[in-house]
Amino acid sequence: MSEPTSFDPKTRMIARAAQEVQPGMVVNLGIGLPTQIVGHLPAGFPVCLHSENGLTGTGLVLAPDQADRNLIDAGGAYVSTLPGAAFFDSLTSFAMVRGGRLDLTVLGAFEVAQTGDLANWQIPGRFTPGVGGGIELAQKARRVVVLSTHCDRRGQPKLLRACKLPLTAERCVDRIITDMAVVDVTPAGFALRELAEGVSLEDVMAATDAPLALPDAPLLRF
Amino acid sequence: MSEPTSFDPKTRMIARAAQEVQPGMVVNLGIGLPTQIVGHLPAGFPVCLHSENGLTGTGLVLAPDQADRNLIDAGGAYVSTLPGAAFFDSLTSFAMVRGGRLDLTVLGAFEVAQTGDLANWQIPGRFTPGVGGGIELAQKARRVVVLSTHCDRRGQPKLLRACKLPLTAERCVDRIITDMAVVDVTPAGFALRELAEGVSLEDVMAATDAPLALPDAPLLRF
Amino acid sequence: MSLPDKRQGMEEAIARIPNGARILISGFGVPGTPFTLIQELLRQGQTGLTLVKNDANETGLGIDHLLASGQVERLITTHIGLNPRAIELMNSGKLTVEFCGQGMLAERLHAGGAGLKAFLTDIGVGTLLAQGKPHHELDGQSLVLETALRADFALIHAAKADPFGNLRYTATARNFAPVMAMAADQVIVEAEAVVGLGDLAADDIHTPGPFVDAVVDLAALGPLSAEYGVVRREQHV
Amino acid sequence: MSLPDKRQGMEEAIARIPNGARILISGFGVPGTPFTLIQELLRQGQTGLTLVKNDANETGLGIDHLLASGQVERLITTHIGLNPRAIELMNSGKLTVEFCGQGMLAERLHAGGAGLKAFLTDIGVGTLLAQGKPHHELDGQSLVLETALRADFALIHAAKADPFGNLRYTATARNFAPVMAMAADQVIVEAEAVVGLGDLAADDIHTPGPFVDAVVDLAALGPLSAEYGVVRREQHV
Repeated sequence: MSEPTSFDPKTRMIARAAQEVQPGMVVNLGIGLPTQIVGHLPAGFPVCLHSENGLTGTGLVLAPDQADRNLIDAGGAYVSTLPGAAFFDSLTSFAMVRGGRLDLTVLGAFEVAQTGDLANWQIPGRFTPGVGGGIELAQKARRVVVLSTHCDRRGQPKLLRACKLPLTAERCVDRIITDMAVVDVTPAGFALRELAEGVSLEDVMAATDAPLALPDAPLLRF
Repeated sequence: MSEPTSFDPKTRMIARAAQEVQPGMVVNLGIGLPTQIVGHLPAGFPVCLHSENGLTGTGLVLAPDQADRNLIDAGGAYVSTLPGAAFFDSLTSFAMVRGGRLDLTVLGAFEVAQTGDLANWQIPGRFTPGVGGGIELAQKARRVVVLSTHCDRRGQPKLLRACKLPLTAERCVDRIITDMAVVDVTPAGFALRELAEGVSLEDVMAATDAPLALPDAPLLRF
Repeated sequence: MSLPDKRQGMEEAIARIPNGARILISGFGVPGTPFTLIQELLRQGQTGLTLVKNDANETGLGIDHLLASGQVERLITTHIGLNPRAIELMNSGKLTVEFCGQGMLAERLHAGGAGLKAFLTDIGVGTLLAQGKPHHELDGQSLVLETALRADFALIHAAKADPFGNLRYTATARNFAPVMAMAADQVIVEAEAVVGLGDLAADDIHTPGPFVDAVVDLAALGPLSAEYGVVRREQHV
Repeated sequence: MSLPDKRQGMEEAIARIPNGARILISGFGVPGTPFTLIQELLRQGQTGLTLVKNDANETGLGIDHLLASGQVERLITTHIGLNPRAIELMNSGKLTVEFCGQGMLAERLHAGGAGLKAFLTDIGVGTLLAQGKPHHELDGQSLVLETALRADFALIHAAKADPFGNLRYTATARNFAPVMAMAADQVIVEAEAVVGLGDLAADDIHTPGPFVDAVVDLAALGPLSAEYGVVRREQHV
């Protein structure tokens, strides 16, 4: 793993998430923080980014004056494409997801349960934008990594024993990367793998509303 | 209806079947006699022929020395294409059929029942080539016309009270055009509409193994 | 033989839509939304509509006009997060919104277009989206039955069309257009350019002509409106 | 970022197929049949295979070689009328043949490729083909449950490929290739030409690269064999 290039917690968590992307993978990056992973991949890194609106070989986000009005990613940003990019329809796009061709998705979350349940689409009565393609990405990507702040804006833990919000998908999350820690979902529940620089074990445990198994080996830092 | 241009019974029945093709239609012509309908359409006639192997705008049959090795119709014949032809995959091709975009299909038959049941794929223990796309064409084209000799090679009637062979589809045939007659399938059974030149009413009734309702008006000849 | 000509005036094409119709509308965000056909539907004022569209566009864009004018009774969609009016209409009970997973919407339209009746999937099992839907057991697994979705009309934006209705889309403007163009009784297309028969290579057609009923030539109506978000006229087609 | 390179030698690609594998094979008659990959499978001699192919080709062509060699245990197909050997093997009980309607085969593969489990259709109701299949009632109609079809491998013929596995097919050689390339765990493609990344326009790709695992360059193996029925080298691509 490469050294973090910044001590800004947000940049650090994104850089850490970028290390989840392995050579040769097909990867879907959710709207928000996950999209920013692109900026942390080495030049020429062999990977195929999938945008569920119908694009593989997604490149970088473009300013409007460089953009093609017909070429956006699933978050609505104007993007460039790599040589070898392909355009296709929504039917094909989600067949790719559900058929097992998506090696990894990195998604945001409102809540993650220790069972791997994910809630990231609906806060009843307050914010109901719809589920988009999130269910299928969460349920069918071969590996699901959540990239999110450890707590919400009001300081409430997002890593819980059980989700309170409506689920996006059951038992789907493999790993959670936050501004504080890297946590895996195991059959026995949450397992702490790594701590962010400057964060103590006590900090993470206090910010997590579920048991957190500790590794036998010394905790890695990122 | 145009005058028959030949007294050859086979040519006459094909020419009669060509009159079923209306301007603007999307039409699938089955292997064998139905394919020969193309030769009886007026020049420039506005119609779209569909080949279920993945082609609309099918043109004429070509000799091998004029052919493109990648361009065949569903019967395996090399064909030309009209300006505006499109190639597509088998999924799209049958979506077109089942989704209701096929206005007419003309098919061959082993047997047709007075209920409109069609058997044209399997003679058990003797000839089992498989059903191909026949079921879907028979069941889902908006109009199904059978083009076939009135009797089989051993002189046995093909128009029956009930099919003896395994069915391709139930209650699907709208009209039968043979070397002897044009017969419609109505809720009350077979209804004779037209007689071929030189064929008597008695001939047709003797060659049909089911009741044949006669029209009130004089019988048309073709 | 020659392929039939389906070019038609926009007013006439849209006038076929009655009150209460169910209409599929292509597009994912701006790309692929048939803004001009939507404006004509706004002008003609058909009411009680059910729309099926990936998203509700944004305020002041696309189907938001039809929400604002009160022409829409029901919306089947995957996401309306960028349209506060849609959220407000839903929350106040003035608009019925049925949410569908994005790929599930595509598959329901495919099933409708392909003349299938329903399909069984594990997508959504155990979530709110599967609640109230019939479940079937298959090989010991509980699956959701998703029903086919068809409509009376589809309004489709294409980059190029020929007179027979063969279509090409550009880049990510393709999205739901191919499945929607297969899943409606009457398919009305607006094309940025109408080319001659044979000008589209047969290998390169995204939607074959038999699926299309009417081709409206946008170029004949003047320059594209600002709604199309003309940031750069790069040609993919 | 750059897109991964999937070019591979034919021997190595086919050697991944074990005895007893289920294999999808593209093609409708001659067009689209991967004759060269089939010849390599014949040479390597894997046995107990289940093949899924629209038809059984003709005597002395394509998968007929694998029937003659006894490598095939089971064939899922729509039509074998042009292959007397296939009919004879079936009638003598040496080959299990499962017949499927042609569009039903395409939809079963689509369901498999799209991660769905099954679908409900009225196709075949009341005929022999629906006998023994589960039926479900929906809206008062009795429907057949057709199950998704996937395989371990797919052998696909393409006109052009790039190193990432983006594919283009020519004319009616497309047929089952797109659905089959989506419905197997490992997809092996033979391409008449392998072009550079970016040489295929992104709007004009028939099968996107993520579905493909291995690209075999036919041009590197010499001229196309006579099996491809080279009557005229017209270029559609």
